[in-house]
Amino acid sequence: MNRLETNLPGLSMENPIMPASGCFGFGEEFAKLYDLNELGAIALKGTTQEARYGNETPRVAETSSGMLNAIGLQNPGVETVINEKLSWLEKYTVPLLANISGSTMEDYERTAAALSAHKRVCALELNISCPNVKEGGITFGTDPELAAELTKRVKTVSHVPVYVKLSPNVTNVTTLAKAVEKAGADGLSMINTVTGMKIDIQTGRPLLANGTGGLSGPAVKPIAIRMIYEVRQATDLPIIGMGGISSVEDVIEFFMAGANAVAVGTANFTNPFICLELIEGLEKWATEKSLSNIQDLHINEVKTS
Amino acid sequence: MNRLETNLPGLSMENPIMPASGCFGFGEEFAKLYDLNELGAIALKGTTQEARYGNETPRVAETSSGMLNAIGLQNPGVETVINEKLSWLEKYTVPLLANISGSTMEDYERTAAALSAHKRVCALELNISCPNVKEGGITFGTDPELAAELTKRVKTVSHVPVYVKLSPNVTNVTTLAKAVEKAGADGLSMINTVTGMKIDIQTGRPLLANGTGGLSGPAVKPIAIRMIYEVRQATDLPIIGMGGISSVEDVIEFFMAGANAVAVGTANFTNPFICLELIEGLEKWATEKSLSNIQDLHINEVKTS
Amino acid sequence: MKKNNMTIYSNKKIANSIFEMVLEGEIVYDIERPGQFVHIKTADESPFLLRRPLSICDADKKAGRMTVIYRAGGAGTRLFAEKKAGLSLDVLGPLGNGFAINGTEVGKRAVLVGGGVGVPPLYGLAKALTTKGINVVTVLGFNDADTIFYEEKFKELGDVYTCTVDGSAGYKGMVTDVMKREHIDCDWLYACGPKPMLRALECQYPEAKGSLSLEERMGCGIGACLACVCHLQEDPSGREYRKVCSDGPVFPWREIAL
Amino acid sequence: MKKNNMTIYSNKKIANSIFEMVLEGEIVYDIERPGQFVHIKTADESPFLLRRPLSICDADKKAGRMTVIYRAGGAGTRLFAEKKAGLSLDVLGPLGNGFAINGTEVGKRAVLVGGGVGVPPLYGLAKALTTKGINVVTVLGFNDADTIFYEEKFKELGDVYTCTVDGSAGYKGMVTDVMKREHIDCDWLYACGPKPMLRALECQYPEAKGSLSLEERMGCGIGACLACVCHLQEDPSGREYRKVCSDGPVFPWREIAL
Ligand SMILES: Cc1cc2nc3c(=O)[nH]c(=O)nc-3n(C[C@H](O)[C@H](O)[C@H](O)COP(=O)(O)OP(=O)(O)OC[C@H]3O[C@@H](n4cnc5c(N)ncnc54)[C@H](O)[C@@H]3O)c2cc1C
Ligand SMILES: Cc1cc2nc3c(=O)[nH]c(=O)nc-3n(C[C@H](O)[C@H](O)[C@H](O)COP(=O)(O)OP(=O)(O)OC[C@H]3O[C@@H](n4cnc5c(N)ncnc54)[C@H](O)[C@@H]3O)c2cc1C
Ligand SMILES: Cc1cc2nc3c(=O)[nH]c(=O)nc-3n(C[C@H](O)[C@H](O)[C@H](O)COP(=O)(O)O)c2cc1C
Ligand SMILES: Cc1cc2nc3c(=O)[nH]c(=O)nc-3n(C[C@H](O)[C@H](O)[C@H](O)COP(=O)(O)O)c2cc1C
Ligand code: FES
Ligand code: FES
Repeated sequence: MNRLETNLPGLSMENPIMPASGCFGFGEEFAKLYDLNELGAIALKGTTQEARYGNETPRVAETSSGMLNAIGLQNPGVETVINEKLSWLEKYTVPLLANISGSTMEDYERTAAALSAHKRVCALELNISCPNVKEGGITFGTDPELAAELTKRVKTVSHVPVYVKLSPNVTNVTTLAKAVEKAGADGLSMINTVTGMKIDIQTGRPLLANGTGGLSGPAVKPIAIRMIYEVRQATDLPIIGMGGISSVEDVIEFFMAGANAVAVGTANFTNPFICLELIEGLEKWATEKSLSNIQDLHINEVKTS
Repeated sequence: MNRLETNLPGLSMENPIMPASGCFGFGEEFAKLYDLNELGAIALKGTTQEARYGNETPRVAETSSGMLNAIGLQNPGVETVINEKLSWLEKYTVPLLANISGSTMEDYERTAAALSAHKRVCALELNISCPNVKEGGITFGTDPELAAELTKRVKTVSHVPVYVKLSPNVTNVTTLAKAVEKAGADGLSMINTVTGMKIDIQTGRPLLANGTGGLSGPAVKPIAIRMIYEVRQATDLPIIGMGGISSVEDVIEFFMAGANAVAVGTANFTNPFICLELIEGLEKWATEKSLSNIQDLHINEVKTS
Repeated sequence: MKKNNMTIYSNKKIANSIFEMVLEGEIVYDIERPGQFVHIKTADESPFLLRRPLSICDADKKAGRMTVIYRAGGAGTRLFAEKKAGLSLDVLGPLGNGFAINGTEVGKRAVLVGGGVGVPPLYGLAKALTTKGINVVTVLGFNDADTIFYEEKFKELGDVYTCTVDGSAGYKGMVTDVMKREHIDCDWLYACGPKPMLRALECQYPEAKGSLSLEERMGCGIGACLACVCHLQEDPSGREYRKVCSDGPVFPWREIAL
Repeated sequence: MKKNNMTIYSNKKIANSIFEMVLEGEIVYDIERPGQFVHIKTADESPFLLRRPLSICDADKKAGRMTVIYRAGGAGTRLFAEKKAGLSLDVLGPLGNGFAINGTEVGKRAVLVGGGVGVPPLYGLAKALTTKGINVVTVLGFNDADTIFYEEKFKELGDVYTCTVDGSAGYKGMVTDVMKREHIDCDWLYACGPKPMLRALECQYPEAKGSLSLEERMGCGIGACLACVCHLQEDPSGREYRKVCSDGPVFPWREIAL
């Protein structure tokens, strides 16, 4: 019996744990540390139509139980991702979730069409919420109509299921979730980073070259749990939950809030072996609790508070 | 020379440091620990027209570098606040900022009129952002038009300057800030708590009896700094900054982001003497830097990023 | 009430997950009654902001020491368990009102009922009562044999009935079962433990004099934040209420809605 | 590259705010070159999530020990300073590529220039070079007399020129000033320190062979997060770039846009 087996649209996973987009590159570095096939899936680094350098450095700053990042979507562009990164990944069987971003709807469409045609890509993750890109990106994630239109257009061109990654920087995340659900999204990823800032009191200027950055890590976990819980009351779409996960207890909390799988970002920096440790710990916990499958955690789900 | 002297509408303060609303009651408990006149000001516990019991317990939960609270605006009602709390406070000279809340605009108006007529109340702080009240409260804080109308109506009845306390749970805090500025607000307080949740994995249910709660403490500081910085680019209104302050460096960071005074909430629970320590530390720092007045930290303010 | 860096005189495991820590410092001299508590910071640079409330178990003003007993269950108390003698802890206290024993009369009997980590404050109380010449009977409830502590210490002060939920030591069952079976009736009843235990006691001894000690999640610990309120039996509307930290943690029977 | 709990063999203050820590553990055996670094977790339960990158200053494979030197400046390194011998630290490493010295020829001279906490990796490099028979001259720049460290250690390996910004010890001024004044020219030049220092050196010795070591704020430390990228001089567009953690921290002169 595989207590951790998890099947979501496009993603047939041995376990529900994957590294989060942007915190794991395209897997090459971590492949030196462990066998990538141990993972439930991999969310790949955000990819855009053209290559991007991203923001100047400093790109990261530490905050209490969190970090700010403003990488700015640096990536080699969809062509190179396909020719170099995905072909390298062909030697693995772990399901891949390709994270895509863009400045315009056309950007997204082209990148989605190209990536989803690759045989190793099992699903797309639409990053409509990256707060570090000046044009486009952020608007899609905060306006339900734009988000819905983008989802619809990407769904039309995509060969694989589409997960929409929601931004926490909104007044009402449920409205966004419902809008993209209606537009045909196959699942949701949440949450992306919370926009924040740190000022260097030596200089009086923002510490990140970009000014603002995205807050991640345990500091944002209560926000993620709240939003997933809220959205779970409003939709049955599968949810890949993330935001501050660093322990098995956190994974369980995300499931109880309504997540069907989880992604681990920042914790990979503190401990590059964290994903493996969580998989092992979760298996042990599920065995102790005689849980036949981890998805059974949802059976007791409270649908209204 | 008083390097820390700070004058804001209604508030002539010896220093720019005050305890935040809800974290200091009406001062009675802390008066046993130190002389309240040492403080720059006191933001009083949120007061409503009628007495309220608030939510059931548990009302607080700990999170990484933060805490959730769902007190639910427990308070004895404006009449008792005036007759008992404010008369007790008559023996002190420290400026008082009366924090008010309500379910309807009329509630706010009546509470504002009554409190602002008391000779010890120097300014009002309109809590339009408390996330723990089911009706009314939250809507005012997320809808610019409602926030503006509420501000206008309270301004009409108030005998003292009015600060509007902004919620971080919005897509665009600047829109809110500008709306209440146009409606006549004399200043802004920011930020209130960020809505969050913690699930007790033993029971599978939210740990707080209320379900969600408000996140405060160092975890939210990057969010507060970002929002204050954003709002500072858009308005010259005085800003009372708060959200995770627990060190002198934090106070300086808030000033550099654009705050003109600061409030300290959660840190009073970790260290009940924190406000005094910050005042002392800030004085020392200003002396070392030969800063003639703490407000000079704004001279180098970067108006666009 | 003071905020003090208290020195750890000793810190040792006395049962499964249960530790006894002896602390030295000025706060000891301010202790007025058994049943008061201290509010302890977990660590200097720590993601845990809130202090942990722990009952004062015993105080020795001559030596300037006090004892707390805690279960290293969560993240904060596990940090306490790691601390070695000689280190110091940031302690706020003494807080709360404690057990009032002035009503008790010499020669009468007081029954003290403790459940799990509700047992510690009863030890100081038992000492105070016996010093005053009151007969003390203690009923201690634990989960299992491995988590029993201080049984011997209480025996020095009077009769002790111990029970465990799983029957692995002493009587099997709840404290109220034992008390019924052994026909323990009480002029004065003092208790500290989980709410269901307190509720059962109040139900079984509707006339008892004495008091009970409550637990509630706390913010400030000094009465300012209203995290720890509880309802009164007489006023379910909630217009009147009590704060566990500053009005309690000890309350008369039948005052608080349990 | 391993993640290892290394034992602190010693940890002592060697100058104002500057500490030397010797660590024992398996990572030592994986060290390939001077100039590699380790990524150290600050504490177990801590609000500081990010590891701290510190250069390997010296390694003794026979004893299974390595030395790091750090400035206890911020919150994380101040925690390091408090750790006593015998405790352990969670270390990831060795990381990065380090200094390549295979091009250097016996009998030639190598000039090593270090600024502040850029000095540590040069010590291992100086040892490797002298072992190979290369003449080593070291130029050390510090803020003031109180922050000087390892001057004597470098003197055992060759000539040392020390300067301080405020003139409180050695030459007054910047390393490049001293080098100009003393007509130090170099076949091979190796440097580690603040970017302005590296920029000035590159400008003053436009033909130098050798390499420089860079600092950048890091996330993962292993090349996955792109926190630590830098531009190439040849491609200001940024289409090509380098990662300080995995492509560096050591780069040839004139490769990176400083
Ligand atoms: C007045 C009073 C006296 C107490 N005396 C004792 C005692 O003598 N010995 C003992 O072992 N325990 C005692 N407790 C319970 C003790 O405070 C908690 O077990 C402890 O705070 C849990 O902290 P943690 O780090 O283990 O758990 P965590 O889960 O990390 O705690 C997270 C937060 O929840 C709070 N919390 C969790 N459980 C409780 C609880 N049961 N009661 C109150 N707050 C809680 C913590 O204080 C902290 O703020 C007392 C509680 C109160 C209110
Ligand atoms: C490859 C490399 C080698 C280094 N070698 C040494 C060495 O041998 N000795 C030494 O004293 N210092 C060295 N540094 C600098 C050292 O990493 C920082 O001084 C240290 O991380 C600061 O941590 P903190 O806790 O003192 O400061 P904090 O301000 O608490 O740090 C907050 C965050 O910023 C990062 N940070 C702050 N300053 C720097 C910096 N200058 N460079 C990189 N990250 C920084 C921290 O790593 C942390 O993530 C090196 C840096 C790099 C990149
Ligand atoms: C350095 C860094 C880079 C990231 N890059 C991306 C990205 O390219 N695309 C994306 O959708 N999310 C990106 N994220 C967001 C994460 O995938 C994740 O949603 C967020 O960090 C919350 O999870 P965590 O707290 O576990 O890190 C990035 C996060 C970090 C810290
Ligand atoms: C227990 C508690 C109660 C609060 N009650 C109120 C309130 O009544 N009115 C209000 O405007 N803000 C209230 N707040 C919000 C604080 O005033 C402050 O805006 C917030 O906690 C952020 O600051 P901090 O991180 O320093 O705590 C409360 C916060 C806490 C923690
Ligand atoms: S804990 Fe703050 S009022 Fe009791
Ligand atoms: S620190 Fe992550 S790529 Fe260099």
